[in-house]
Order: sequence, then structure tokens, then C-alpha cells
Amino acid sequence: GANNDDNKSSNGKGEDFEKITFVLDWTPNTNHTGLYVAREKGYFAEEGLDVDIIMPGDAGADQLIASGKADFGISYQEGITQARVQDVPLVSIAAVIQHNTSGFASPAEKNITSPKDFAGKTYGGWGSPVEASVIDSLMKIDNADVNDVSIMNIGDTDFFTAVQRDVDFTWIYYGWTGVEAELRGEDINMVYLTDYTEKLDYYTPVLATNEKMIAEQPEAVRAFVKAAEKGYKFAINNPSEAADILLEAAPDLDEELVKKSQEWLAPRYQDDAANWGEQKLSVWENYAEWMFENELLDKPLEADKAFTNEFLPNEGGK
Amino acid sequence: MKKQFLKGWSSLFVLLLLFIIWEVAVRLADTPSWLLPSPAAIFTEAITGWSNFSIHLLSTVQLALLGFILGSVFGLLTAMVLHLVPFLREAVYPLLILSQNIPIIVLAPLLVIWFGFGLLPKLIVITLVCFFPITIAALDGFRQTPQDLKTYMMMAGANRKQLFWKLELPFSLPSLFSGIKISATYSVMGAVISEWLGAKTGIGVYMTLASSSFRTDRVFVAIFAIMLISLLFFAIILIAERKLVRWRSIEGETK
Amino acid sequence: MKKQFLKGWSSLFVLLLLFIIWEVAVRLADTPSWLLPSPAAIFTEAITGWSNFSIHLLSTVQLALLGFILGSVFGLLTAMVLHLVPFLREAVYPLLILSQNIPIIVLAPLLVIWFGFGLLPKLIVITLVCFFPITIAALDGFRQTPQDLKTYMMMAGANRKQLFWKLELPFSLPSLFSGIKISATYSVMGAVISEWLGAKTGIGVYMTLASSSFRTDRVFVAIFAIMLISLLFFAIILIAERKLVRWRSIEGETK
Amino acid sequence: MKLLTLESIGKSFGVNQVLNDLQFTIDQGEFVSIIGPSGSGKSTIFNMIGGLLTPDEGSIVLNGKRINGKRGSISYMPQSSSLLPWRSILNNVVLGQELQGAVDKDKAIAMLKKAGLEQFVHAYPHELSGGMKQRAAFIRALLSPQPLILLDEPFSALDELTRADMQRWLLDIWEQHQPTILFVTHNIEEALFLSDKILILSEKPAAIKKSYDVPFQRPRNEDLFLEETFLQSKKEVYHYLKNVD
Amino acid sequence: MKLLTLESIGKSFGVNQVLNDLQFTIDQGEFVSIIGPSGSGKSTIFNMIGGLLTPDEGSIVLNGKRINGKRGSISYMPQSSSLLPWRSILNNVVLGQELQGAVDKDKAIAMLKKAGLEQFVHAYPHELSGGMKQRAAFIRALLSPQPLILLDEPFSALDELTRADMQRWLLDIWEQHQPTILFVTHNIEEALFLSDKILILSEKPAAIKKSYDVPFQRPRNEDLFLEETFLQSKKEVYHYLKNVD
Ligand SMILES: Nc1ncnc2c1ncn2[C@@H]1O[C@H](COP(=O)(O)OP(=O)(O)OP(=O)(O)O)[C@@H](O)[C@H]1O
Ligand SMILES: Nc1ncnc2c1ncn2[C@@H]1O[C@H](COP(=O)(O)OP(=O)(O)OP(=O)(O)O)[C@@H](O)[C@H]1O
Ligand SMILES: [Mg+2]
Ligand SMILES: [Mg+2]
Repeated sequence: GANNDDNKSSNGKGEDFEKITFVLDWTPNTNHTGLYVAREKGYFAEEGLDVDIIMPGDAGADQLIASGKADFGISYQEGITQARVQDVPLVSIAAVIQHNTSGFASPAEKNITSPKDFAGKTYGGWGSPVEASVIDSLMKIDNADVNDVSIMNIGDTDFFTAVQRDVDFTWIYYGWTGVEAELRGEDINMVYLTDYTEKLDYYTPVLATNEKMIAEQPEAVRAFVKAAEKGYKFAINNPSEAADILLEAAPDLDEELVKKSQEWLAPRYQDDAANWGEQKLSVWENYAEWMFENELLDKPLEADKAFTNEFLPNEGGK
Repeated sequence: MKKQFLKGWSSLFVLLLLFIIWEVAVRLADTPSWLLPSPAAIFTEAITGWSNFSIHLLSTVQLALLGFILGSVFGLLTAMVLHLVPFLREAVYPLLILSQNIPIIVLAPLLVIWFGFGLLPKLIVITLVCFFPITIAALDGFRQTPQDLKTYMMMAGANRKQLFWKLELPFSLPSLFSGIKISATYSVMGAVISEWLGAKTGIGVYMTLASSSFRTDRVFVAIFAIMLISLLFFAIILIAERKLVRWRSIEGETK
Repeated sequence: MKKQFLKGWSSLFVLLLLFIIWEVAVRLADTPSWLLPSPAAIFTEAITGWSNFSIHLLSTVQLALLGFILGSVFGLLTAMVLHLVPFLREAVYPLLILSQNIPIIVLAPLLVIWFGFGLLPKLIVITLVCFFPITIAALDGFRQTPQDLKTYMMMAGANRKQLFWKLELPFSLPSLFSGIKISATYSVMGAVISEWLGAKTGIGVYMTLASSSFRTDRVFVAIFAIMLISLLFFAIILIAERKLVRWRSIEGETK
Repeated sequence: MKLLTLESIGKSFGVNQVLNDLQFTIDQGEFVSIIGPSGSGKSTIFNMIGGLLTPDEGSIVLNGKRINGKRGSISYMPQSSSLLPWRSILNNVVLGQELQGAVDKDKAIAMLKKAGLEQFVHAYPHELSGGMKQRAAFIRALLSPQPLILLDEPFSALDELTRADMQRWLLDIWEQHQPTILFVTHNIEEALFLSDKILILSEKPAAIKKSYDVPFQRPRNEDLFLEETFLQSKKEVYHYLKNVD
Repeated sequence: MKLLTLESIGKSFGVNQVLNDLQFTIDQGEFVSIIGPSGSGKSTIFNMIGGLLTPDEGSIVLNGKRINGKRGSISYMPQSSSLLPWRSILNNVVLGQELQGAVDKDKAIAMLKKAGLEQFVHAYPHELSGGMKQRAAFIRALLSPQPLILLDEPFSALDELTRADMQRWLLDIWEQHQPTILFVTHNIEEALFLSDKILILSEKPAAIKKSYDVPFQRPRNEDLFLEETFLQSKKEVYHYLKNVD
């Protein structure tokens, strides 16, 4: 953990660096580029931070951040919402991507272009009740019924494999899997959540920390977010160079995929927001309400405690 | 091993003690439930969530049983073929042992790629997990048949088939049962892993959902359920063994 | 088992045959590489990617070795204590067996939550995987010490300590080594699993990266690497065994 | 009438020549013992008659038929009783028949009764003492349909007193059924007490050094052991055996 | 001079009373054999002298000291040689010394040489024949510092000829060193050939039925076996033993 006072390291010039552990949500990908840039370009160092970026393994990042085994990490609005309802002290401190870029993908030949086309098809998911509810919501809007969809649990299996086997559509991030499809020359149709309802335009992914960190080391949080923002800004402006930095940090990744994905994602990090990372209370409230209505939560969320903009460089003063 | 299980009262006592220590420690340290739930909380969840959990439980038990039976049959047949065809045994036995170092958890996704999401890849996983201990145990049992019994049978004019069915197979039963016992307990874990390859119900599914919704208590319910089913399977095989190879256990006691 | 490994030329041949069939099948069916790469492609990737992969490999080997040593020491100590304190053995032995039904893969994430990302949770995982076969093998070895040797030692006036160090421990060596062999191969798989708990390098990390970037060929490189390291560990222990319990192997051959 | 003839049998294991020009015959109904130093090849002879090994030279003729390398022509009783532990005594003693074809359980039960094993018909081998196990093993050999019984040191694992009992019992039952028996033993007294003829083997490569005709009348009883002539015969056989060294 | 005295020893296992009012003494340098039916309690007597079992009644006195339940006062040679397979013969024969304290390897080597085991000093047990193993086991007992050696059927697992060899060898070495020996056997001839005194046990609960003083002069040799008086003694002992049944 990093919450101890003796977690200092020296850079040789006598300056003390605060050791920070950052845990990813999965393997490194273009969602994380800003952080690698911030580390590589020395933005973290400028803030006096020595950031260690770690992959979480199967467990996912949330519990690790909450328990303080990691100081910061990548999370999702959905996860944080569920976590807070279970009294897990997670707080979102910045939205990595302003709008939800996920959607339901299917090979073009299946002709699934809107939610009503889901009917009679097989969806491959990871077994969460959220999926059924999301599909339900979309289909209701499109005057169709979720009961006509066969939902299958495909575990960790990726989109390309799944659609070869029994499955017609799955839920993907276009920025990674969609781009891979382009690279492979496979035509896919996307049904974006945001095209059908605002309630499902939630923040995914976000940067998160725990309540203890905010209470006890607000300066470190501020410093971290500041450096991360600089990193993402760089990635927005120099996607190609940022991709190289990511590739250098994770050489096992496919170069073409990273480059292309970075290009696709660069304008979407900040998108229409005034500043990178900003989160709106309405988004948190909308989504929590939607979840509660769909019986995905045991009790309503106190949305204002689930996130904060106070550490963003341009909002800090407010 | 068998005896100890029966006179395991002292074990039960130690187990109880461990639970009490755990309960007290969690209460004293005031550990949040999502980090480490108390045994009482786990127990409560097991009872209140039973109606939901039992569906998953049943599905896993069915899957494990099916896979276990398949694996046992396959394992025994493999052992028989390898034993009766010495050339094959020499070539294949080392590969069998090697195959145990193939990390199943890694292989699992590939199985889905090749065989889809149906029952087949799941059964393959469980079979892979189950057949090996049985094959090895049976082969060892066949080979450990005492030379003097074999010499007698051959001197008395037994042919290869008689030698196998009247001597080697019955002689290998105790060894075979050790293998079956191991396989039976493995089959449960194998079923849970295979459920991660995509299933609608099952302890594996339940566990994934529990951990993604921060219900650590449910994760523990699942862990304990896996242990209990394994134990149950073990006990059933033990009883079957007692019925079938009574001569061995009595012999061991009088010796 | 040992002999077969040495005269395993026929196995090598069968293995080669399998690879050739695989290669031909992939070429004929024109299977896309992300679905099932050909052995040649895997081999090429292993060579071109070696400089990068070797770092991961080394890290896993180190982790596995460390965990294996820890697990062995812990396993042997446990066996000694349990053997020398019969009351403890009775109470704890069944629990040990029960503990093997705790699904490590499920427990692993909890270990990270409790112990962080350091070496500790990883070593706990490998130790849990490694210590059990050794403890069981050692306990069995101790207990199988022939009664006539024990009677001789006691009649000749040996005390408990002498009985253990001069008789039971040396006698259990062959059995112990079977346990150690199993543990050694398990340790590699244990290390890979433990790397999924969050690590920067290691075959587990490499494999996750490979599969998330759709590089099935690399997944296979990792699988084969795991098998080869396991085999290597096994061979090393085998050699050590030959040196240390020469009396046993010769005895077996002359009998 | 000649039942078994071994004609100039030779057998080597690699460079180790075990038997050289071995020949002897056994008549129908005869009780013949083979005595020889340890490792001289007695069990090897049995294995060849039983068809487990094939002689390098010579031929083995049973009832006029050459049986080199042919299994199932004789019945056998080894040193260890070799009863199958998972079979009841009854099912064990019919095993020899079972391997050859028809099983006659009534005869088996009758035989077990005569052997004093009435109570143990449905018992398992581990419930029997060493002597009782050997009785069962002999009955198994006796019940088998083959015309010749080979006994390979059947009593050497028993203690002195049980052994003496068993010798008397064997003599008894032999006198009742008069099967043809080829018997291997290390014990000169045992051979003298039981047999019509003792074949004394030389050290390897083994051949028949001496065929000693036992001079005692039948029926015999245990008093024989303490008689003067017995001691005399013992001295003679001992002498032949020693001179071999 | 009395070395060992057993005074009215009683021992039961549960309801199974094995020994009742057993008593005998052994003098310094004497060779005493115990003969008795299987299961009469011979090994139980040894286990009590060795301290593995504690008598229910009576006391065991060695050299004037009561040793009930006390281990390490005697040295021992069992039926199976019980050599440790991972130790060389040399390291095996000094084991008795090692357990008690000081090890004298030179003496051990000298003794092995005398026993004809010169070539096998650094060999492992599996390289030795049964007879050689028993020699090593006896040397191990002889080298141990304790004043009394217990031999529990040491030759019963050997074949006839090796056994005869071993008896002569034991007699030889005993005559050289004159250790005090308590010897269990089933074999009357062996007991007569070797001992000064034979204790004949009754069936259980066992007591000494008869203490038979062996009438032959020492030194003895193998011709004794074929002598008239030997046969006579054998008859007598056999008679005592039988009458017990
Ligand atoms: N299958 C075999 N392969 C090689 N050598 C063998 C084999 N069987 C026996 N021998 C050798 O043949 C010789 C005779 O062995 P055999 O068992 O026939 O002797 P034996 O007279 O029965 O001895 P014993 O009295 O100890 O039973 C021995 O030197 C033995 O090593
Ligand atoms: N530890 C024990 N527990 C219970 N009963 C025992 C024990 N040891 C021996 N006995 C019983 O005591 C009796 C005498 O046994 P013991 O081994 O002393 O006989 P023995 O004269 O040495 O026989 P043998 O000649 O077969 O070696 C037997 O009935 C045996 O079952
Ligand atoms: Mg033989
Ligand atoms: Mg005894």
C-alpha cells in the first residue's frame, strides 16, 4: 500500500518521490495511454510522484483500490455504483472517456443494425444481470422484447471467437475490438448504447481512488490527476507519439492495433466536455436510477459521493 | 486416510476452533464485509440465498457428475489399452504425464474457440482433469500385481485375457479407487472452471457475479460449497470402495 | 515412470507425429492463425520473440523456484511435525486433504486484496500448491517404514529422535521424492496462476497480453514454455533423486 | 507308464547356462522330488514344463505330446499359496478348473471338507493360517484337470511344526488320489518322507547328478523320521548333494 | 553367574493371556534356546526383555538391575536381517554401537573380515545373499555394547543348505567370543546343535514346560547331526514339545 509515510523514494537529486501504485482494469490498452504518457514524459515526476502501473489479474481493480492495496486505478461507473451500494469506499476522480463508446457488435452479414434486430438472435455476455437489463431497455425503446433474445454466457471469450461459435452479437468497446475488426477487414455493425438512451451514456472507464486517500492525501490525489490530465491531453494532440509510448511500455501489444485504436480514440477522450475528465452529476444519477429501476441495486445510490471533480486542474479552485 | 476421515472428530474440533478465531478476529478488527466477511455472515447468506444458490449448485453437481463419469470411463479404457498393448504404453505414458503440465485454465479459452459454448468443451475440460489420476492409478495397479500371482496364473494355463480379467483388474481395484477418489474431488473444481467457459447457471457463474457485485460473502459461500461437494463425492466413492474391495480393507486390518 | 522417461524415444516419435499432423491439418484447412496457429508459426514466434519472451520466462522460473523451495521446506516441516505429534496428525491430516479442495483460482483474487501486489500473495499461492504433495508423500513414507526395521531399531535401544533421523527419514526419501517431483511440476503452473494476481513480467502476464491482443501463437508459445519448464524441473529432481537414493533404484532393478 | 519325459534339455539366460543335457522321466502316479542347491535351476525346470519358458534344446513330452512352450498342460502349486485375496476359498480352489473350462463346485466342497477346511469354504484367504492356505492351494492344484502337479517348495514358508503336519497331510491325500507329482524341496527329510524317487541336481549348468530311489514302503507314517534306516538314507542323499559342490 | 532373570512374568493382550508365571535364568556366557508352538509368546518374551513391552506382572532383572520397560539393555537380531538398505554393510554393523554411543569401525572391519565379508564391507545390503545378510546382522548384534544378544528365529528365512552353513558359522563365532545368547527357533535340531540349554514353552498361557540341558560336549561339529545320541535327544525334545499340545 502507499498510504504509509515511509513510502518515499529518492531520484538521486535528493528530491523525495511519493510512491504510487496504479492498477489497470485489464491488460494495457489505449484507454490507459495517458497514464503511460504521463509516466514516460515525466509528468508524474514533476508532481513528485513515482507511479507504478500494475495489471490486476482476474480480480479486477475495484477491490484493490478500495482496500488501499493500490492508490489509484481504472474503474467503471457501473462498478463504482454497485460497489458504493455495498459500502465499498470507491470514488471516481476523472472520466477517461467522456461518452460511452461501447455497443453491441455483430458481423455485418447478421444484419443487426438496431435493437429490434436482436430478436431471435443469440447474445454472448459474461453472465451479469446488467446485460439483460441494458438489452431490455434498448429493445423497449425499439419496440421489441428482450425475451426473444437468447442470452448465453461466454465468459472471457472475445468477440471474434464468439461470433464464430453460436453467438450473433456481443458487447464491445469500439475503440479496441472494433478497430481490430477493421484491421482484420471484417465488417461489423455497431448498435451504440448512446444512440438510443441518454441514461446509458455513463462514464466508462474512469480513474478511481478510495475515500481514505481523498481524506488523508488530497494533495497526492490532486497531483496525480494533474499529471494524468497532462498525459491524456498529450495523447489527444499527438496520438501517434502517444501510441508509441504505450507500445514501448507494453511491447507485447499489436502495433497496428494500438496505432489505429489511438487515432480513433484521441478525439473521444475529451469530446464535448469543457475539460478532460469532467463528470456530471446527472450522468451518475441517471444511471443509478436506471439500475435501481431494473433491480440491479439493492438500494439507491448517493450519486454525489460517488465521484468528484474537485481534483481536476481547472476545477480545483471552485 | 480412510480411518482418519471417520475418527475425524478431532479435526471437526480444530475446524470449529478456526471458525471461531476467524469470527472473533473479524469482529474485533471490524473488517468490512466486502474485504472479509465473518463466518456468521457467510452462513446467513448461505441460508437466505439458498433458493437462488441451489439452482447453481445443482447445475454444477450435474455437470461434475457427468464429466466425472465420462472421465472415469475414458481413463479406465485408456489404462486398459495402454496396459494390454505394451508398445503403446511405452510411447504414450510419458506423453500422458507431460499432458498434465498443460495448464487447463489456459487451454480452456481455446477449447471454446474450437468447440463452441455447448456442453462439449465443458465436458472436455472435466474429462481432461478427471481421466489422468484414474489412468495412472489403474496402470500402477495393473503393474503392481504380484509376480507370484501372475506366475501361478500363467503356470495354471491362463491366457492374456484371463490374466487381465481374473487377476490384474481385480487386483488393481484398490489402487483404481484411490485414483477415482482423486478424480471425484477434482471433477467439482473442473466443473467450476468449465463454467467460466460460458454457462447460464452453476457455481462458477454465481461466483463471477458475486465478485463483480462485491459480494465477498457469496464468494465464500461458493468456496465452501465447492469444498463440501468435493467431500461428498469423496465420501460416496469411499463407501462404494468399502463395498467393492472389502477383502482389502479387512486384510489390511488383520495384518 | 523413470525408466520410461529415459527410453522415451518412442514418445518423442509420437510427439513429432502429432506435430506433423497438426501442421498438415492447419495448412490443408487453411485455419486462420488467430484460431489455431500452425506449429511452424508457433516455433517462428518463439524464436523471433525470444528476446522479449525470455524476460518473462526468467521471471516465472525464478518465482516458481522460490515458491517451490518455500513450499518444499514448509511441506516437509509440516509432515515432520504431524508425524512426530500423533495427536496433531489425527486432527490436521483430514483438514490438509480438505484444504486441497479449496479452489486456489478462486481464492487467489482474495489473496491480492488481503496481501497486495508484492511477492507475498504469489508465494502463498505457489506454496499452497506445492506443499501438499510433499507433506502427504513424506507422511506416507514415514508411515510405511517397515515394522521389522522399526522393531529392530527399538529393540536395539533407539530413542524417538534416533528412530526418526536414522530410520524413518531416510526410508521416506523415495516416497518424498515422488512428492517433490509432483510439487516441482505444479510450482510452474502455480507461478503462472500467481502472476495473474498482478505482476509486471512473467509468462502469466505475457499470456494475458497475448490473448488480449489476439495473438494465439503467443498463447501457444507460453503453453509450450510452461510444459518445458515443468519437464525440466522434473528432470532435475529426477537426477537429484538418482544421486540421493541410489540404493533404492538399484535394489529395485536387481529384485 | 511314462507320463512326463524331459529329453536332453538345455537352457541359458544370456551367457548364464543354467541347464545342460537334463533328462528324466516320471511315471503315471509317481511322486518324484527334485533337490538341488539354490539357484541350480529347479524353478527354471518347472517354468519350462509349465510353458512359461521354452527350452533352448531338447523336448518336453507329456503323455506322448511335445509341450515345449505350451501352457496349461500341468497344474501348479507355488511356495506362496497364491490364492486370490478377493475370492472366497471355494472360488479360489476352482480357479484351476475355471481357467481350463468346466467348474465342479460340489467336488470342490467335498474336497475342502475332507481337508478339514469345512468352516472356511466361504472365508477369504486372509482369514486362514499359513498351513490352511497351502492346503487350499494344493486342493486347487488337485482339482485342476491336468494330469501332472508341480509343487515348488510348497512348505518352505511354514514353521517347523506346521510343516510336519502338512507333510503328513500331503502324504495322506496323495495316497488317496495317487496323482502324479513333481516336487521341489530343499529339505532332504521331506523328500525322503514323501517321494518314490529323488532327483539330485548338480550345480550349474545343472543336470541330474543322481536319481535316488527311496527305499521305504508305503503307507508311511511319521515314525519313519525317527528310524535308523531313515537316518541312513538321509546320510546318503546328503552325501550325493555335498559331493556336487 | 546369573546374567538375566525373569521372575514370574505375566502378560496379557486384552483378554488374551499370553504368558503366565514365566520364569527362567540365563548365566553369563550361556547359549539358551527357546522352543515353542507358533503364537506361544516367544517374540513377546523378547519384546519384554527389549523394553518394547512392559510385563503385567513379575520383573526382568539384567545384571542385578530391574529393566522392566527399559529399552537399550540388550542387542537383537531378528528373523529378517533388518539391515538399513541405504547404509553400506560397514555402516550397518556399527548401527548398534551408534545408537548407544561410540563407534569402533576398525573392530567392525576386522569382524567382517573374519566372517568372510571382506569384499562386502562397502557394499549395500541388496548386493548380499540372504546368508551374508544374516551374518552382517549377527555381527551388528555382536558389536553392540550390550551384554546379552537376543536372536529371534534368525535362520528361518534361509534355505536348508544356507541354514546349515549359518549354524556352523554361528557356533564357530560363538565359541570364539562366548557372548550370552538367547535364541528362539522352531527347529529342534538347530536348538540341539547350538545350545547349552533348551527352554520348551507350553501353549498359551505359556510357561516353561521343561528346561532341557543339552548333553553334547563342545566344541561340536556337523557330524553331530548324523550321530545316534543326537537322534535320541531329538526324540526327547520332540516328545516334550508334543506333550504340550
Ligand atoms: N528369467 C530369468 N532371467 C535370467 N536369469 C534367470 C531367470 N530365471 C532364473 N534365472 C537364473 O537361473 C538360475 C536358476 O534359477 P532358478 O530360479 O531356476 O533356481 P532354483 O533352483 O529354483 O533356486 P531356488 O532354490 O533359490 O528357488 C539362477 O542363476 C537365476 O539367476
Ligand atoms: N501387540 C500385540 N497385541 C495383541 N496381541 C499380540 C501382540 N503381540 C503378540 N500378540 C499375541 O500374543 C501371542 C503370542 O505372540 P508372539 O508373536 O509372541 O508368538 P511367537 O511365539 O513369537 O510366535 P511365532 O513362532 O509365530 O513367531 C499371539 O497370540 C499374538 O496374537
Ligand atoms: Mg526356485
Ligand atoms: Mg515370533
